[in-house]
Amino acid sequence: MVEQTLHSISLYLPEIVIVVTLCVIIVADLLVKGIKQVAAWIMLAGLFVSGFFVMLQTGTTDSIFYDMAAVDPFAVFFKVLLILTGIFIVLFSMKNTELEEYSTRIGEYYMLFAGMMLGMMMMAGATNLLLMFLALEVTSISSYVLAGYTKKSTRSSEGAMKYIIYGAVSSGIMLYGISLLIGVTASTDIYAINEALNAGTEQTLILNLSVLMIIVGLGFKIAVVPFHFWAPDVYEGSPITIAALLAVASKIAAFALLIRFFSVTFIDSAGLSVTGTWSSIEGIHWDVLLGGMAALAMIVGNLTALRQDNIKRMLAYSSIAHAGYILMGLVILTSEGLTSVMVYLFIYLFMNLGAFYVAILFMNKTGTESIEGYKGFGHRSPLAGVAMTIFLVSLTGLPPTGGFVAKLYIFGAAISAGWIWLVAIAGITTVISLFYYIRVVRNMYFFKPGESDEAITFDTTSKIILFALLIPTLLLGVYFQPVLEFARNSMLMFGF
Amino acid sequence: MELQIFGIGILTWIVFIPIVGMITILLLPDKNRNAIRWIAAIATGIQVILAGVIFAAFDRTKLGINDAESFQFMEKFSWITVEAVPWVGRIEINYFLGIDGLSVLMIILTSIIAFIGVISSWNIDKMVKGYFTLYLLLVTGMMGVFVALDFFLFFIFWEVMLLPMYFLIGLWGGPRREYAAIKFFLYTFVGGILMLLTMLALYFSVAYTDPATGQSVHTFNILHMMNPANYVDGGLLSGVDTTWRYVAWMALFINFAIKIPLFPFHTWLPDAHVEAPTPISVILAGVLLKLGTYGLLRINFPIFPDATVYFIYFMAALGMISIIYGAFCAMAQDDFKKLIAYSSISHMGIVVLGIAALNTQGMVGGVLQMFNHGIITAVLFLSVGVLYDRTQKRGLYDFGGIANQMPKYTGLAMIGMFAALGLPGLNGFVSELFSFLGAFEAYKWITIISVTGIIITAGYILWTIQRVFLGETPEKLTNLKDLTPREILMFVPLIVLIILLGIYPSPAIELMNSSLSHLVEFVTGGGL
Amino acid sequence: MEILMNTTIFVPGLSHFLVVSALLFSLGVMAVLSRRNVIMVLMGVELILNSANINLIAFSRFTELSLDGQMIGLFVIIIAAAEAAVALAIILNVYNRFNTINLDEINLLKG
Amino acid sequence: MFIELPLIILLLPLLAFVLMIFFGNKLPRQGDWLATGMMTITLLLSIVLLITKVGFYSSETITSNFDWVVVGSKSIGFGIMIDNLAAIMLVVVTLVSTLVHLFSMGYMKGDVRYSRYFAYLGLFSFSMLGIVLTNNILLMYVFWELVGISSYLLIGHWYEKKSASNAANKAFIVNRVGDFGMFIGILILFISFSSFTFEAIFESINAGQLPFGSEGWLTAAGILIFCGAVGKSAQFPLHVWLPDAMEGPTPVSALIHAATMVAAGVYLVARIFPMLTADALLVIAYIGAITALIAATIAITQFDIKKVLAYSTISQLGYMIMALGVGAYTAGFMHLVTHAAFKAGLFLGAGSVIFAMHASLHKLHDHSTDAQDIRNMGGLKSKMPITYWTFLIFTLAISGIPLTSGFLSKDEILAGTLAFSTLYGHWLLPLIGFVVAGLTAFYMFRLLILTFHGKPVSEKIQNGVSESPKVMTIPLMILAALSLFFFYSFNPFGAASGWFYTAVERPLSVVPELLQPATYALFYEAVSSVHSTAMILSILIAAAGVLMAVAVYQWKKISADDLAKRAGFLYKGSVNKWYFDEVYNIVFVSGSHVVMRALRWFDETIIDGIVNGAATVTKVFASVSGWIDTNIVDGLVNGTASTANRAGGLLSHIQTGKVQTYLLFVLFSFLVLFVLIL
Amino acid sequence: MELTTILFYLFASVTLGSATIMVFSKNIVHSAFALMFTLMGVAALYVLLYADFLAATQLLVYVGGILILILFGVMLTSQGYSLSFKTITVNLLPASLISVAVAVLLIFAFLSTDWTISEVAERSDTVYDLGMLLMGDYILPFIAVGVLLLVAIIGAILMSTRLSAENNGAS
Repeated sequence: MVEQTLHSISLYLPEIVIVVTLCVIIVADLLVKGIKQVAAWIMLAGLFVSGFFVMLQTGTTDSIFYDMAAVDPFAVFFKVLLILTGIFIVLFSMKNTELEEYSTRIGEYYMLFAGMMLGMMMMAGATNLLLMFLALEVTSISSYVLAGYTKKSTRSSEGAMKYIIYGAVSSGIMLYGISLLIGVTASTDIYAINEALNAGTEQTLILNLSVLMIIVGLGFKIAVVPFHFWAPDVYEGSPITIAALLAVASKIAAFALLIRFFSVTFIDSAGLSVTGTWSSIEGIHWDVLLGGMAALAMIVGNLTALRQDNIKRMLAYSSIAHAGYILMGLVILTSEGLTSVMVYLFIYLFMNLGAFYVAILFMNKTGTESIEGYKGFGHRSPLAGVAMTIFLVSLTGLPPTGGFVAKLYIFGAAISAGWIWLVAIAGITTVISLFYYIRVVRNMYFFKPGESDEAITFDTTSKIILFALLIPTLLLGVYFQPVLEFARNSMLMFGF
Repeated sequence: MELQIFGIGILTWIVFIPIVGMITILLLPDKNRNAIRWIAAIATGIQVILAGVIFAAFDRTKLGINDAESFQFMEKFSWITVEAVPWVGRIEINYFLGIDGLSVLMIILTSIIAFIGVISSWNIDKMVKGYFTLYLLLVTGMMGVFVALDFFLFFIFWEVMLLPMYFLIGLWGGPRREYAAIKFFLYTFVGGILMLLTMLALYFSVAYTDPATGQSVHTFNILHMMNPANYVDGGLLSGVDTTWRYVAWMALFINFAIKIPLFPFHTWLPDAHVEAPTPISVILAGVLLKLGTYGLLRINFPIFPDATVYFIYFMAALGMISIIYGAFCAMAQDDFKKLIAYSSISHMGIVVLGIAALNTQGMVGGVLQMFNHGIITAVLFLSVGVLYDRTQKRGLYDFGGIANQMPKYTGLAMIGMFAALGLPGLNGFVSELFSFLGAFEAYKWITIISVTGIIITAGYILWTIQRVFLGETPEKLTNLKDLTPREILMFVPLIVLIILLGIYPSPAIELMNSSLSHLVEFVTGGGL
Repeated sequence: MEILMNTTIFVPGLSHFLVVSALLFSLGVMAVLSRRNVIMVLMGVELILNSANINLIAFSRFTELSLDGQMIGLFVIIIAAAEAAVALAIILNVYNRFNTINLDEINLLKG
Repeated sequence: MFIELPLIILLLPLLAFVLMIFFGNKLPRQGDWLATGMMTITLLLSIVLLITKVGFYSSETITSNFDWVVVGSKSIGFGIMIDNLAAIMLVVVTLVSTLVHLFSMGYMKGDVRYSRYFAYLGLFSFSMLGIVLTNNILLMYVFWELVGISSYLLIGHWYEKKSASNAANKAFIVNRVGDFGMFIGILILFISFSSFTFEAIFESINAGQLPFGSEGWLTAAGILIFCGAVGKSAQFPLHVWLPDAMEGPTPVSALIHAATMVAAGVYLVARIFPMLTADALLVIAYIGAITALIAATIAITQFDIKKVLAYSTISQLGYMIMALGVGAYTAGFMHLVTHAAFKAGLFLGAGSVIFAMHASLHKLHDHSTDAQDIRNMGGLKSKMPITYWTFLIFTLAISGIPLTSGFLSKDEILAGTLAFSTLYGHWLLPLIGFVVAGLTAFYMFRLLILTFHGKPVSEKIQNGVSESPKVMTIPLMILAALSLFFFYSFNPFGAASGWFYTAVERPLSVVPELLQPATYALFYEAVSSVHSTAMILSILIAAAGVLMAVAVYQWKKISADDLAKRAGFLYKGSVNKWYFDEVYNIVFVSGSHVVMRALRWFDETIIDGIVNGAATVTKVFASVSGWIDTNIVDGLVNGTASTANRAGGLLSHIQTGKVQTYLLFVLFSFLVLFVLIL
Repeated sequence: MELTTILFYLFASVTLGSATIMVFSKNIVHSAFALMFTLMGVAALYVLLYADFLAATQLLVYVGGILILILFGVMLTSQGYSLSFKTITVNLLPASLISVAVAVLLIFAFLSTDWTISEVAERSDTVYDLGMLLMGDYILPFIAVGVLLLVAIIGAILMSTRLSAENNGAS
């Protein structure tokens, strides 16, 4: 028993590093007063170390802590994405005027950030319903507070409150669903549940009910229609760095959980075929359900985004729409689909963070969050303008940017699985999305800056960060083989 | 035959030279305007030279179209290869370039127009650096489409053109530039999505067996898509004359029809043309529209011969409507640029009619018309540009008596106009002749109705000439300067081509004759 | 009465507990949806969590789930506590900004 | 020799054109000597060619061909064909052209675009020579269009005048209508026979191949190609451009009317004659007859000296076409040649008069009097003797008075029509022929008398008038000489015995026998039998016409006004050219305006409107309520995607900002989804 | 008739009854006290389900902790004394419709489900077993929940304390 625990600990080092980082930040926050941004640097170091341990786990496939969690390439893939996002967000946060006001409390910011990272990384690996729920709650509770971090701002406070109410209810419903699932199958481990279901449970009514309730909780996390309502309000209210974190990391983690949960639990083990198509357990229509929600998300997300003027809000709706695109890859029930989800998320990380980062930069310099306020920015700051254009173009899905490859793979997988109607909706909504993305570009370039408007310049660090996001976004558009292979190999854990 | 410079194939050079120029420009300071212009001119100039080399070295007898062996200057490198895993075969995307008789003329056209475009951009003063950066990116996109043989690559080049065009119209255009730019963007983007979806459907329906490993490999290779044997059983687009194949054909057709632009997908064109700055109008009409018909010939026809034959009457009818409709609309315009824009619709209708004939004459006529129309509209837009530069006006009623004031200009512009009117001895006639010849063999009445278009064309062209060049010179126009040497330089190569190809089109026709004959056989033979 | 009580249908089994939980759940939902006061909403959430817990513990009593159910119940209680603490802190903060905790009056963010 | 020489003949005018365009302004005297000189060389070479050809190789047809392009497996060749027809035509064209060049040196002196004018003359000659020399209907079409464009340039030479550029446009567009038919005809021929050369086409037809396997299509092809001739030769119903073409300089009119443009149509019919079926020929004959009659009736009442001549040209062209239609091939062609000489002369003579009138009016500073109106002339005989006498000769020739060339050819035509009617009926054709002969004599003498005889209308003007310079009168004298009979036949009353008739023989028809017109032998027999009748009739009628004119205008025995009144609507119709222009204006010009405006509206409103969705509606609404941003892309977003946007608006209404409402939606959708998946 | 049956119905009605009072009471203080009874009823139900340790935890954590927290919240956020204790309802009709629908749906689902019952023997002491599980199978969640609490404490402190620079508002 102890050996098992010790062995598990050796495979859980990335998470443990994060916990240690959390503790170090607490200590440092108490003791070290002179050094600016000490918490940030510790956090950064922690993330790097954690990332290092994640890399060490490449190729490992093991089940740890008495089947509570899995260490497998799939988890590693998502942990890599999460840590990357984490690093970027820390970098974003270090120079953010919004957070400067709270510099005395910045330690807490990173403590909560570490907590959230821990929760998300646990989500990526959890194979037990309890741990899944717990990880979700760790993530959520941290993010509730982070969303309200700029507590002097009414909007931030309101956002946090809405977030926690909405989140608490959603997770309550989800918990209820989980309890039903556990009751029907009498086990908490998802593999065991799958076995039990395959053994012939006829309780489709109660199972569908529990699936639906779980979807309410997970749908809340990935912000997919009709469970998305919180997202725009919370994104708008939150500090922009946290909005970015919620739009990217939180979504990535939730997708990891969602994919693992559904594609392990509700898969008909007899329906698995070598060609990589599967089928869900008879009578439980989670795939259709999620398909419908994906379609709704694409439509609602893109349409509503048309009307937004706040950049954060616009990006919130855009991320709702993107959740729809990503979900497509899961519902078509093929391994190809899952690979494409992973590719999508990988690329989504860079382009969405990029868009947020430019927004952060502009906000730092001019204080505007309004898209109408972006007029002339392209002329005032050519580099950031071009970068923003590329990120938005990538979000639209035009080559030769990463976003195109992402869409290509998702669309391709859906077409090959025969989900033409879903792809058709995706295609149409992509066109719609052009409008609101290009509107930002238009505002940046098609207006002359005013007489008094000076050029916006950035320091070298900002430029480096910008390039660190820009280059992958562009590069992935023309050479995506490594990502594809990475994603594919990470899929192998499913054994298809 | 392999033509290489420094170990890199000539096609790669011709496609990416503008990118080299673009990067150089990006590294220069903003203020160095002349250096920027010269770099752009040199980059496109090198392209012209390379196009000349290609023209000289091109083997006129090779067939191309569906036969990988007979493509020329081929370059094929594995670009993205993901090894097979149990659930899915190898993914293969190739960097696959090559030209045949269908594309070679388009390459020459693109290089010439791009070069002339740079010359005519010389007097653009607003954001010079940005302008030429985008311009060169656009040129790469256009050139790339014409040489790509991998659908993925084709698509990338295709879409790469979108954004530069959007900015070029939107930032350097006329008063309603934003509207025009977004309209252009939207239309082509819709088409692009349709093409993307079709491309993916094709990708998953086509797999060839790798001779080395015996694996079944899905591929974006356009040539593999033309072989019915490569379609997997149960693929969405497998089989012949299936509904999905028709749908796919239609999707692609709409995409290309938007670019051509064919009635009723044309309304972006007048706006885009009117608002775009002169060099961009030149590029737009000169090259971009040809991408549509080129796409039809390169992709729709050989990949879906069954659907092509099924829809061919429809296509011919649309061609006819475009000819007549475009011509009438052109007649009704009082904006010089809009008039030319509509005339483009009319003339591109002739291309569509020609290729819809599905016989060699029609096909040759159509492709030659693509080339000729490119040259002719370039001249026309340059003509408008010259006047616009001097007067800031484009309305036909704003002019008159220019002939007295600017004789050189009038002479050159009138040659372009007469070529547009289809005057024998100038190149427009030859291609129209062959297009109609081919079309008449296939569709008597459609062709007869279409030919009435040339009467209308004569009407609006002569009317325009009368409005603009003839008559008394009004007071306000009496101090117009005739062409500068730079302007003459941009006209002369085009005018020379207009006359040369009008008198002796053989050099151009020779290039494509065998390829197009083969294409016709291939399509009418149901892809066998 | 006695006879009635001895009828098996009235002997508390799994279903009886589940029905109780279902009712509790919907009462929680009712509170969440209809009460303006955010603290009331929070109480509703507690009801929902409790109902889920009843389920879990009932399953642990009546099915093979055994102690696992209780274990999860234990964790849920802890999570509920943590959530409540954070929620109340946030609510206090909101109260400081808005001087109200009526949910329908707090809607700066919308559209 | 038969390859190089024609090529040189063909290319010299082109060379002149190119040189004049690029260097004309820089040469001394603006290069008129260069253009004229080169044209003269061309003329000399043509004469050499004619003599050699007709003299030594009379029966041969010399062709040479080279591949122009290869399309698919079909090769399309271009080439030169010299037969007697071409050789004679070469001389006619070059001769008239040379004389016009010469005349222009005087007439156009001091013009703003003097050198440009000569350049265009060169281009015009080149194009016409191309038509003459080609062996190939496609190449003929090419030159055909070039003729069109050069005539466009020349008619619009004084383009500052709106009427001139209008006339140029009209000429070109009306011709295009004819060419449209010709183009379709060419398409039919090529599709059927895979060749453009006359020889190959005729051979194929002779071998029994028919277009699309139908005889009707062969007739159709013939008539369609004839459409080209209808346009160029100003036949009914496309004759309307020609009178307007008088807006060009008068020498140009001479060139167009005599040798180049209008002759091309007749030449074309002569060229394709072998493939014309009897039906096609009948159509052609009637078209010619109608044209001749209409034009002649209009000419009677016109007062503009050039207009009268213009209508007379149309009328004479109708004659030629009618001749070809009835099968009087040689006569028709001969009339073309003889007409070329005297009509060129008439125009140049008119030019001389106008030139003199202009000079006189200029001296008087009179800018309101029309220098071309014959009512302002009269009595110029004494002032301009050379002009008068030559003009008289031309008038006699066109009226068909014996001893002139016109008599020879016209007589044969009338005989031909008469013969045709004896063979097939169709009495209308000879009837029209004779009536027109009489009318021609009448209106030509009317013109002569009003211009040169009688009392001058204004002494002042008459005093200012003087004879034109030599460079103008010499061409007149040459042409006058050429209008006499002995150049064509030594028998003043029978052309058939002359060299011309032996040189130019009617070619054998290649169409299937059932469709053929009467064979040459049969036709010739008929002609011989009616020849004397025709001759006597024609002389009588011409004399009657002349007498009538003299009676009315010289002796004033009959009042012209009375006649006009008595003719009533006929007079009115004639003066107004039978309202052709008006009707065409309403039907075609206004018609196409309506169509184009409608289409433009359709394009901008419907098609674009569909795309822009309710954009228009939204915009109207916006301007009313004034709250929508007028910004364009916003307009577009509100417009193109208006539906999308409205949906977005609805959706963002759902986003109320109240978290409980959100939860309500969540639970509601939870229930809905549950119901859906059950 | 067994005692457990009677006790079940007793506790169930206490739980649901006080829950109903909690939901519909106009006075938030009443609601809070009703919630206390509900939670106690639930604890009693736990006992009936052989979960004595959990029942104890329920009483300790919920009644002793959460409820007190809520009461604090109520006190801190009410301006006047009795006035704002009145809380009004929103969305009453849709909310009640949905709640009823949910209840019907759940009950229908529960009753129509054929549960596989495997009755476990009455447990005298679950504490030891739970303790073993916590240190064994559930060690990871155990640690994780510790972090969760840490984070929650940090968050709660952060949210509820005054910023040094902050002058307005009360805490």
